[in-house]
Amino acid sequence: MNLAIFKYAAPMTFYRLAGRMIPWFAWGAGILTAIGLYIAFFVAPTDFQQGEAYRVIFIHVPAAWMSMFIYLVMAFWSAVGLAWNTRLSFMMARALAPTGMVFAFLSLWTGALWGKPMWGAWWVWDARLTSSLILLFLYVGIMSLWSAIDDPRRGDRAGALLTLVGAINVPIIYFSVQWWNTLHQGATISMTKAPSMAATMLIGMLVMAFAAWFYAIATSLVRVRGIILERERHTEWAAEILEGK
Amino acid sequence: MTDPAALLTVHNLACARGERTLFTGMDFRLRQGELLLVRGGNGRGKTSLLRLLTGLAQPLAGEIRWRGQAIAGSRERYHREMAYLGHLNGIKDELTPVENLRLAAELSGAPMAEAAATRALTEIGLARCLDLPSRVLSFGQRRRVALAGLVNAGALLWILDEPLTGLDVHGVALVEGLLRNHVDQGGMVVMTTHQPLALDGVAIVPLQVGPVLTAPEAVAEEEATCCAS
Amino acid sequence: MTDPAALLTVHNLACARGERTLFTGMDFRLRQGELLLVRGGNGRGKTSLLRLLTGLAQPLAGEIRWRGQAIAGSRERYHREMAYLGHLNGIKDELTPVENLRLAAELSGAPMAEAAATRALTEIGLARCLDLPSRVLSFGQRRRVALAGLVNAGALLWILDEPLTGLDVHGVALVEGLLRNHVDQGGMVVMTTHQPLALDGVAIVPLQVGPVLTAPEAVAEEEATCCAS
Amino acid sequence: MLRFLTAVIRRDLKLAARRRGDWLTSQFFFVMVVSMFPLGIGPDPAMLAKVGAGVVWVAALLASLLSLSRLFADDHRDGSLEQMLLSPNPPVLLALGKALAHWLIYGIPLLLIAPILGVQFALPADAIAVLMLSLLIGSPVLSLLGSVGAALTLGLRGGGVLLTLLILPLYVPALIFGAGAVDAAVAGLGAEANLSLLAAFMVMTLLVSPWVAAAALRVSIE
Amino acid sequence: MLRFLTAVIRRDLKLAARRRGDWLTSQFFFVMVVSMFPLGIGPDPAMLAKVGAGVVWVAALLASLLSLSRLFADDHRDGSLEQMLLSPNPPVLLALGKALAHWLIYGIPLLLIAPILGVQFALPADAIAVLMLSLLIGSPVLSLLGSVGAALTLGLRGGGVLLTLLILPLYVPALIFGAGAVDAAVAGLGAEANLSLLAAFMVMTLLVSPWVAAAALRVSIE
Ligand code: HEM
Ligand SMILES: Nc1ncnc2c1ncn2[C@@H]1O[C@H](COP(=O)(O)OP(=O)(O)OP(=O)(O)O)[C@@H](O)[C@H]1O
Ligand SMILES: Nc1ncnc2c1ncn2[C@@H]1O[C@H](COP(=O)(O)OP(=O)(O)OP(=O)(O)O)[C@@H](O)[C@H]1O
Ligand SMILES: [Mg+2]
Ligand SMILES: [Mg+2]
Repeated sequence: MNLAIFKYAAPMTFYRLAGRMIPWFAWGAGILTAIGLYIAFFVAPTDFQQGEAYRVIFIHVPAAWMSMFIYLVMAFWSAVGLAWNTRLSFMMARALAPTGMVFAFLSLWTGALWGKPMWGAWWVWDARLTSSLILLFLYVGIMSLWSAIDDPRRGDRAGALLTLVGAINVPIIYFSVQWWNTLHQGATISMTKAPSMAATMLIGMLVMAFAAWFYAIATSLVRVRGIILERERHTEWAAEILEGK
Repeated sequence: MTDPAALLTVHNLACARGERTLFTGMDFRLRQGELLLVRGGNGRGKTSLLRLLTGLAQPLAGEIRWRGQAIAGSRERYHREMAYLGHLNGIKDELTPVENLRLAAELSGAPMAEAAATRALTEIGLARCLDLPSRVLSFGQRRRVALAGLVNAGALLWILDEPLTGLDVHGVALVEGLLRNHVDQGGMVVMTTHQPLALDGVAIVPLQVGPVLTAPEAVAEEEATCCAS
Repeated sequence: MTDPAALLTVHNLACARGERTLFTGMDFRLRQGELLLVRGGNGRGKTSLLRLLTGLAQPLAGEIRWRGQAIAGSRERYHREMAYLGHLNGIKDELTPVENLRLAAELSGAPMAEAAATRALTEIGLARCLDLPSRVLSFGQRRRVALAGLVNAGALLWILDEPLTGLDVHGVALVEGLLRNHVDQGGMVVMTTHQPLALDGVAIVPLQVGPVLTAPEAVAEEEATCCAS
Repeated sequence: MLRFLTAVIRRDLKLAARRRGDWLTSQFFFVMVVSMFPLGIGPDPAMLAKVGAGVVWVAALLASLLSLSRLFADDHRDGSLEQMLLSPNPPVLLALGKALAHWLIYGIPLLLIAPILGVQFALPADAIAVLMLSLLIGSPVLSLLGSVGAALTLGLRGGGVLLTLLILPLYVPALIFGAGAVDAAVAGLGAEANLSLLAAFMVMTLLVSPWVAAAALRVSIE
Repeated sequence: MLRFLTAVIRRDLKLAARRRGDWLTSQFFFVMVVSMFPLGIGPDPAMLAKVGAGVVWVAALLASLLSLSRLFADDHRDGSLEQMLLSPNPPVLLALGKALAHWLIYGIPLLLIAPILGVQFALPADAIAVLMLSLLIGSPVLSLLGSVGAALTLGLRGGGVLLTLLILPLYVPALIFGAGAVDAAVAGLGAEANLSLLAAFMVMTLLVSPWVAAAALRVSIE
């Protein structure tokens, strides 16, 4: 009985909590992005080998990191949801997926932009690129599965199972450069040649990574609020909010 | 809850389909030799309730216990004592009735000789259709094949969702006989039907899902519920 | 055959499904203001007959004439005056009832304003479901959407295959009213149903397909037919 | 007449808009089949450029086949196909309308996605242009011929696979001329010959297939 | 336990024997997709030999996907899946049995047909042997992973395409190792590395996917 009350109450309290957190993360994301981009374009010096093109790295690497990290978080929430049947964790997974997909797309796209000057081709079929592409496919597949299933509870669990099965792809992406002999990654070596530059680079990249973090948190909180409202629209508190709008 | 003879006990059950809550706080218990007759208008949740009872679907809240144990935790044991006949017959179009019956028996772990299958089907009035692929059987005949499977499973608890659909007058009488027999021998039945049922002498436990449907004056009421979430 | 008021005449009609001949030598004619009630047990060929009458299926032998012309040769003209409601509702799950109704109207060449569609649906008792996707409607409500489309088509001849399935008592009364109205205004109906029908005052032409079903004594007879041919 | 045609097309566009998930999935299938090939045949760009056109075309065939298997099936299952056949309009227009709607919904996006896939296969820019052109001329063939197959296999068990079996051989000319045009462009030869053969084939199917599909529909619906 | 597993497999084999048409169609699809490629990419034997393994593997993926979309769907539609889930046996065995039956019915024939197709692509004899071996090790993966996808998409509209979308990415390792083994053989290198990776992948899916498929079945059947 207690547990039931807890289950019903959790979305409501979380809804309120999320509402309070969103502005902070949104502003944080904006400010960090501004700083990061400033460092990227004005502070970081031109790379002597790659020219200006390397500045893509400030978007590329954080986006690539986030695309994998968000997937892992989704897998975590899916596992929790399947194990303890907590509705909120499924909602979290659903809220995260679109952001993850955007980052996956961004990493592919910026990588492709970078690849043209670096490798002379937009795209090559090496292990990291391929596995990143598969990550995008997985995001799309999971989201299509959700959208194809009308029943939210069924959709939650089906999506969670697929998320877990696909999770094996993340380590493959991450270690692909070590396991296979690939084109990707050669770049870092040229950058470490000038230590001072590596420092600004690193700072810029970290700032951008935090910006991506904040952005991901903010967007998924917004989305999870929407999902909670939709799921709970028959409860009193949600109906009140919906009417208030 | 402390009635030891009640093999099937349901406590505070709630069911949701999609975003819609069909019923909440349902309680009942069923003893051996009793038949639970679930009543209610279209779309009120009868089928959904039966599927919860089979364990195929998960309730929103509440518990279903068989011999004192939650069925979610003891599926295999429960399924050994329970048989379900839903809207679908669960027979394969490509196979003949005999093959269908033997297949079902084999999958449930108690293989059946061809002669036994023939006998069971003959008893249920399918003597002349034994060797036709089920595809060409009529709706009522297919229903009878499924009923033969049900009887053959020898389960203690039968869960039947509108077993009379598609049956003609003879078929209905036959099913009524089967039900009476089963309950007389200490079996248990949970069933639903929209048709009248002649089961005199059987201990019937009624259960209403949704409001009781009465005379057609209250069209307004009916409309008001039609899209209630 | 020379009755000039008989708009629909059927002569020596025979129907086969697969390798089985369902009926042969069927003859009837239907005037304005008459309702042809097709009766018969399951699988006797009622649905098959109605589909022949719509022109969707081709007869094994015989002729169906509308206003004296074989319907095979004047499909488009016939279809302008005929509306059919089969076992399937022909509505799209994705669209709301209003959209469904307007779509059907548009396809039949007589576009319909939104207000008119809303009115038609309200009259048939769907006032509160206008904006839901039809997917979430209950079986009876979906049937009502199809009936609204039928009424709206304004055809002279209605061909209805078990229009009462899935309808509750209120729904049945509504359909009976529709039928009575239609026939009173000189319309024609060909229909089948297994349920009793209260149509006093309507000129009913009965038509039996297959043997008449009587009391449940003759189980042997029934079995004998079950797998005939 | 024309009003019926446009009504049919508008109807299908509206339905497609409602089930956007299905639609996106189909586009994605195309992308995925194409992306699968380099994994199978290795990353060498020179070779990829050579096979690129063929792979894109074969993937387009398969993608349109998959969506075609539901061209009439959904309408058949819920009874609306029957109702449309009973409307006072020639069934040819129905068949034509459905095929054109399929082309608009599934064919056009293919040729918009194709350039991206062309890049993955390291096709030169002018070859990509020819690829798009060949898909523009060729994709109606897929929808039109496919509608014949879909009508024939309507309501049959395993219809999807059977459809493939019936229709793939008919697609062969489109495949040869379409991929041939791109290959010619890659090799620096003119693509006109292939493209005009493809166009002739397209016009022929446009004239013939609605009639066949309509007849097949009437047979299947019985 | 084991009796239930064999009962499930025997059941599916029997049903497949009854609908031999479906079964033949699926094999034919495989042959046809493969034969389509030389038409799309031109007849140069050297190039064909290079792409051959990839094409055969991709076609095997597609063919098994098509048959997989009906792995549980038929049983679901007529209610026998429900009945099997209600039998007093763990659903894992059901999922495993169905996947194994699918492999016996649709996987084994693929690898028997493959040599003929290999010849069409001018593959040398030892490469053909490797091709068969890679299909032998790899095709269970297709059936096993596919059963997960089939269970997840059970009863959904447009399930076939969705299945493809979900499962193709998961097939990628099998494709890479499988086709890679043949390519290595064509290039005269040893195929062992690829084959053992493929075998490892197969064992992994064998251990994991029945559980996931069973869980997915229970979710989908609700
Ligand atoms: C579409 C093409 C590309 C994709 C999908 C891609 C994908 C990724 C991924 C997933 C990561 C994160 C992995 C990790 O943190 O270990 C990453 C990092 C990185 N990428 Fe890319 N990449 C692409 C193109 C490129 C190109 C063209 C370059 C430059 C030559 C490049 C340079 C880098 C660098 C320097 C990192 C940081 C990794 C580190 O230092 O550990 N990438 N990329
Ligand atoms: N995904 C869903 N979203 C919203 N409502 C749903 C969903 N699935 C089912 N329902 C509703 O839940 C109810 C299910 O009822 P159920 O099938 O249990 O009815 P029933 O009492 O067996 O009716 P019948 O007498 O027609 O068999 C229906 O009203 C249906 O509209
Ligand atoms: N392909 C076929 N081969 C053999 N028999 C067939 C075939 N198709 C249909 N039939 C038979 O033809 C008959 C069709 O009957 P129809 O559907 O017209 O019955 P009905 O009178 O409408 O029955 P109901 O009351 O159940 O609606 C059935 O008995 C069916 O078994
Ligand atoms: Mg029901
Ligand atoms: Mg009928």
